Amino acid sequence: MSPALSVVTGGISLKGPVMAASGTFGYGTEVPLLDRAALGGMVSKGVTLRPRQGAPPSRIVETPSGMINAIGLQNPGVDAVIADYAPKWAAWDFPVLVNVNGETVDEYAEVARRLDGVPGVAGIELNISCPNVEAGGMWFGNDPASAAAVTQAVRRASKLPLWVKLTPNVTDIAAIARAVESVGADAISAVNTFTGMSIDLHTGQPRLANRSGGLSGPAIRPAALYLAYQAVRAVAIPVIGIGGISTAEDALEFLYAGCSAVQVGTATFVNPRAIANIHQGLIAHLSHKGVVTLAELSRIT
Amino acid sequence: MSPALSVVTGGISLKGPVMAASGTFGYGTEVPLLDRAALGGMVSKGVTLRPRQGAPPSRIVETPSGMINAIGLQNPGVDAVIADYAPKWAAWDFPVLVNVNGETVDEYAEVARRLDGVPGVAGIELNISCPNVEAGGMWFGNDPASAAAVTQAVRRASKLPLWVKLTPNVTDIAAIARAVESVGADAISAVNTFTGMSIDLHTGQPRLANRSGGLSGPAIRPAALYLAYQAVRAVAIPVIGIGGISTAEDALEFLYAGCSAVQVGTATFVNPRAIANIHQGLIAHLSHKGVVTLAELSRIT
Amino acid sequence: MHELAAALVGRREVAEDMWVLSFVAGPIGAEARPGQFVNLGLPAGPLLRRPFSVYRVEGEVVEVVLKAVGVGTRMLLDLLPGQAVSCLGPLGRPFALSAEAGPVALVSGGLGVAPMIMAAREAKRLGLPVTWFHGARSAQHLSREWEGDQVVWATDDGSRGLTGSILNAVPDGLGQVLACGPNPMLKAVAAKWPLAQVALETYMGCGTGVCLGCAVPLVAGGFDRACTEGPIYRAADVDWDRLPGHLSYAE
Amino acid sequence: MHELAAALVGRREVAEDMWVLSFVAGPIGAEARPGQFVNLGLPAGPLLRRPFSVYRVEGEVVEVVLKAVGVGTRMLLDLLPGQAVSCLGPLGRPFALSAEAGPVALVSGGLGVAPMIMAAREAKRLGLPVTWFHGARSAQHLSREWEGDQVVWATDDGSRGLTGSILNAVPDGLGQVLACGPNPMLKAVAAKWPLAQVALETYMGCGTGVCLGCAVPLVAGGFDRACTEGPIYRAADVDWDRLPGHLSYAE
Ligand SMILES: Cc1cc2nc3c(=O)[nH]c(=O)nc-3n(C[C@H](O)[C@H](O)[C@H](O)COP(=O)(O)OP(=O)(O)OC[C@H]3O[C@@H](n4cnc5c(N)ncnc54)[C@H](O)[C@@H]3O)c2cc1C
Ligand SMILES: Cc1cc2nc3c(=O)[nH]c(=O)nc-3n(C[C@H](O)[C@H](O)[C@H](O)COP(=O)(O)OP(=O)(O)OC[C@H]3O[C@@H](n4cnc5c(N)ncnc54)[C@H](O)[C@@H]3O)c2cc1C
Ligand SMILES: Cc1cc2nc3c(=O)[nH]c(=O)nc-3n(C[C@H](O)[C@H](O)[C@H](O)COP(=O)(O)O)c2cc1C
Ligand SMILES: Cc1cc2nc3c(=O)[nH]c(=O)nc-3n(C[C@H](O)[C@H](O)[C@H](O)COP(=O)(O)O)c2cc1C
Ligand code: FES
Ligand code: FES
Repeated sequence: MSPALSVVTGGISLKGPVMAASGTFGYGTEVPLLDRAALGGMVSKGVTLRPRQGAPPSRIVETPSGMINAIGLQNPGVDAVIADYAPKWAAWDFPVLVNVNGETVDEYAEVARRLDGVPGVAGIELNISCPNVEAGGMWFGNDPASAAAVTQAVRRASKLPLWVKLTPNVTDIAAIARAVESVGADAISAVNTFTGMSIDLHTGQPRLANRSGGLSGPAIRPAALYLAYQAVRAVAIPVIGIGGISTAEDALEFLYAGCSAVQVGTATFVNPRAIANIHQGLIAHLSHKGVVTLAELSRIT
Repeated sequence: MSPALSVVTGGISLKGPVMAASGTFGYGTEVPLLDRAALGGMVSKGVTLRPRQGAPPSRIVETPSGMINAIGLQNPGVDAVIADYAPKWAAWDFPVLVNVNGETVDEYAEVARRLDGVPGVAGIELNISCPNVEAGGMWFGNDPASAAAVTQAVRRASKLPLWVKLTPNVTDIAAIARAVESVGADAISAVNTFTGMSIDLHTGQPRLANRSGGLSGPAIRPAALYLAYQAVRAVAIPVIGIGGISTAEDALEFLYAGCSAVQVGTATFVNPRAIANIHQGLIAHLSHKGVVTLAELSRIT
Repeated sequence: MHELAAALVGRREVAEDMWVLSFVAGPIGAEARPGQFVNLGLPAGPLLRRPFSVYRVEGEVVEVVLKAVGVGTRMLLDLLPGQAVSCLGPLGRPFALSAEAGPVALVSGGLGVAPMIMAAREAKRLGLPVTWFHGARSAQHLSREWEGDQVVWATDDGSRGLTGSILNAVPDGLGQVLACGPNPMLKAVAAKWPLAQVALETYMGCGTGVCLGCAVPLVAGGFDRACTEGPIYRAADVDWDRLPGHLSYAE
Repeated sequence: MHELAAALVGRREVAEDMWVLSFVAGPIGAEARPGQFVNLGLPAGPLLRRPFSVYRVEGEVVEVVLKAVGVGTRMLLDLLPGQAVSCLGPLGRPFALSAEAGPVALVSGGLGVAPMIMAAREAKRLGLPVTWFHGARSAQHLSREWEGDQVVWATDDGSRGLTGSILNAVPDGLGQVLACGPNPMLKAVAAKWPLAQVALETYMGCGTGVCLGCAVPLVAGGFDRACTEGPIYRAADVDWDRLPGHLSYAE
């Protein structure tokens, strides 16, 4: 019997455990080379209440086994996303979560409210790695109280499955995970990018117009895996592992650490077929281990 | 006129801005291929009050553009270090700082007390990325109060120049930097390793006997640079940049970010001559820019 | 769009340090239009792919032209015959040439020759007269290869052809101006010929439209994607002052 | 100790998938003693160097023997003649052979042949009789190359030589036993011949003694460094139960 990889997690029926990460798959209308049968689900590019032009260039810089991005949440706004993309998503056979962003608790809640009940929107992934303009620009995700506040507001604004995506740039990710769990998050996505910087020696200035940005890619995998594992140990809700996953072996590290599914980001830029390759590799690994579902995989003790 | 790279920083006269980082250069008695004229100074392997055998193997694992280590502070104890190595250091023409570790505030202070006045010991680098056994194993470096407490105790126990080495695994490195500055740190070393993990799919268990360890090498450079820069902006005392530096260009990013000197760790494993190559590259860069001291280099604004 | 392992089958120097590499990539060559690019991935190279204009297509062979400017281009030039790269393409929107819009001027600075052979062939196919205006620092940096009816050279130091910017060599009144070169040169093109089609350079993450890393600032406001809406733009549409100039064509 | 760019000049298969690579590294070869190793750095390869026993030295040429077990070994086997690696060595402490200690048994499992040619030559130089005992899974995995007075083979499947563990083929009463192979085999060696000298494998960071990454647990307590105090140990000195067995010699 060939392995069955579909998984129900955080209130969402994923076709498989390998999802496309936010900001690395657009709205799912590109990446033509990927065999979509392999896609467990996807998370949209980050969406805000109003359209945003995003940051000026340069927006990305390559680093050893990684890249830093500062896209600045370029997006057409939640209403345009609902009008232009959700109808397409409704026809697809894998679930689409919308990555929700905001500058205030109310803005987050309003985006969630508008997404509620929209056909094609399977759930919300709350990106709390955003500056809280009402709290001097500190990120929502930087402390348990503000993380819980925004999670709770969104929870109340929408009945959609709610995943909360944690930032790795914190002292105690377990505390944040518990805080968002306690106010009703259905799952945790761990993790977002590490803040990084790069300086151009010709200009003597940061390479990114935004000065700093988010480090992603294989470089961060060991640190992301550790943090995802901390989240797994801290909460009872499922944890979706994210960070530097490029191969089936990488994905398996997160699954062995107790994650219920994984998201793949930067690897798609390197190889548009990465997600399908990872999916195939997982099937091969399960067959090799002689198990037919992910749940049978042993976990680290 | 050829560039003069010597620099007085944090109470120590460095022969040049490129130092060897703690734990990557032993006690300075190995690394035969390195041209020591290039060495600005060195920091010893981490030292504790009593001898420590260190962690069982496996202690290291390679990762994309990086490595994770869990050496477990193997060292012969401060008295043996004073007896066996300090006399050698006293004869060398570059300064040696001792990397001081402990499980309690008192232990840190006692190590510092014993080092005080020992010929050959130019200063202390306080490693606060250690679990505080009196506080449930939370790291000293994880919050401003405990970081300040241990710094203050060491400051009182010794008149040696005191550098405090910060962990990157925190939400607000600026707050920790300010806290240790306020109790008398002479300089800040930024940063130590990022916590990371790797899982062996054959055994289904973490590869490191210690389960998790510290991620170093080029992979962490962009994140380390960002954090070093945050420290530079937060304090008036000098900041020593550390993290993934392998080339003169890498070192220059930290210097442009306002660091006064840099430390090189993992790169020495890859290339025993790395420090000399970086030193030469800095000289070439200064000549190219037409400046003769580091202080004349412009800083990012 | 295809992704395939493309083996190196040839290499030739067309100006000092400027090389044409030939790869076997039939399906990509068959679809490639002038101004489109391929994104090359090196098996043991840097993480991200590197974008290169399609320089020429001969049967199964797709060519790119490059100089060593960094780790990726150095590794490409170190490839030995038979070794393969991952070739993704063709990507981006091509030049739009019209049989009705009159004579064509191809304007290239340095490595800006990259998309012009394809453009010259397309223009000739449409029956258009083609003059190629090519500038470089000095004689040895001028590419030896050109196509079209005639070529006009200029060098900064006057060591061959006209002296000074190649832009001064382009007469007014040409129907269709296509330009490629360092972004500052393209900015000057925009000032002289607002309707020119320019091939731009930006950093790229994916090359396929999903990362939004290749933002091109538009005069109309906002940004679009060099890899998808570009890399060919109407010169007047680009907000040149907000486009970084420190990329590789700039020497 | 030297660090130099060593060009590949030859490659031969000595058993199925087991290759000897020949590099030009004169100064390292001149100093290398049996049991010592070199740490090879690949220019565009993984971050850390990879340790390999010195297999044979012929004039300026230093040889290593390996199988593809991961990214580094795969890249080494993909090297083309003329391409260079960074070669650091010789490193570690060699086998200690004594002209007075009697006949020598070389005991190797699979890739454990790696340090044995050097050891055989040294033993013969000292005028000692040398028997090489070599085991592998099956006939095609036995190395074709051996030195010394005679060789005894064993295979797990009996397809050549004796059947079963090579350890059973080694008679009692041999003066000096030198062994190399998977750590579990070496543990068995330790049980039979506590005074045997074994060549160990651990992960290594630096190879030069500064990282403490290559910890070998000692019966006497504590750890020392495989790269500096090792990789050769008296079998009885190693605390085998605390030494990870999941390294590459283990298939
Ligand atoms: C659509 C497009 C078409 C291109 N066509 C060609 C071509 O035909 N021939 C050619 O030689 N070059 C072309 N380039 C530029 C080429 O992609 C870069 O020179 C190459 O990516 C540099 O890689 P590297 O690893 O050698 O340099 P790096 O080590 O990455 O950097 C070296 C220098 O190159 C610049 N650079 C790095 N990455 C990029 C990038 N993605 N885009 C632009 N500049 C970059 C940096 O500013 C730096 O100055 C094109 C770029 C684009 C976007
Ligand atoms: C002193 C010493 C001498 C050695 N001599 C030889 C030799 O002569 N011939 C030979 O084929 N191999 C030898 N090895 C082992 C060789 O170093 C590893 O096989 C090699 O590093 C694997 O690199 P990789 O990139 O191909 O594998 P990786 O992708 O890094 O890993 C693949 C497998 O190799 C193992 N491995 C990885 N790194 C090491 C390491 N540093 N040490 C041990 N195992 C590792 C892993 O457990 C894994 O199973 C020696 C090791 C040591 C310490
Ligand atoms: C170009 C880019 C854009 C991203 N945009 C978003 C975003 O809008 N919202 C979000 O939550 N995460 C965003 N991310 C983070 C990714 O979803 C993912 O968490 C991160 O890149 C780590 O995974 P990776 O190493 O597989 O890329 C973005 C990442 C990249 C590289
Ligand atoms: C094997 C190893 C051992 C280390 N031991 C110590 C230590 O004892 N004390 C300390 O403060 N830092 C220690 N470090 C951290 C380094 O000094 C340095 O901060 C870190 O490795 C980042 O720099 P790099 O990327 O240049 O290696 C160690 C690092 C490595 C790789
Ligand atoms: S390069 Fe990724 S969107 Fe253009
Ligand atoms: S490998 Fe670094 S001390 Fe042995």
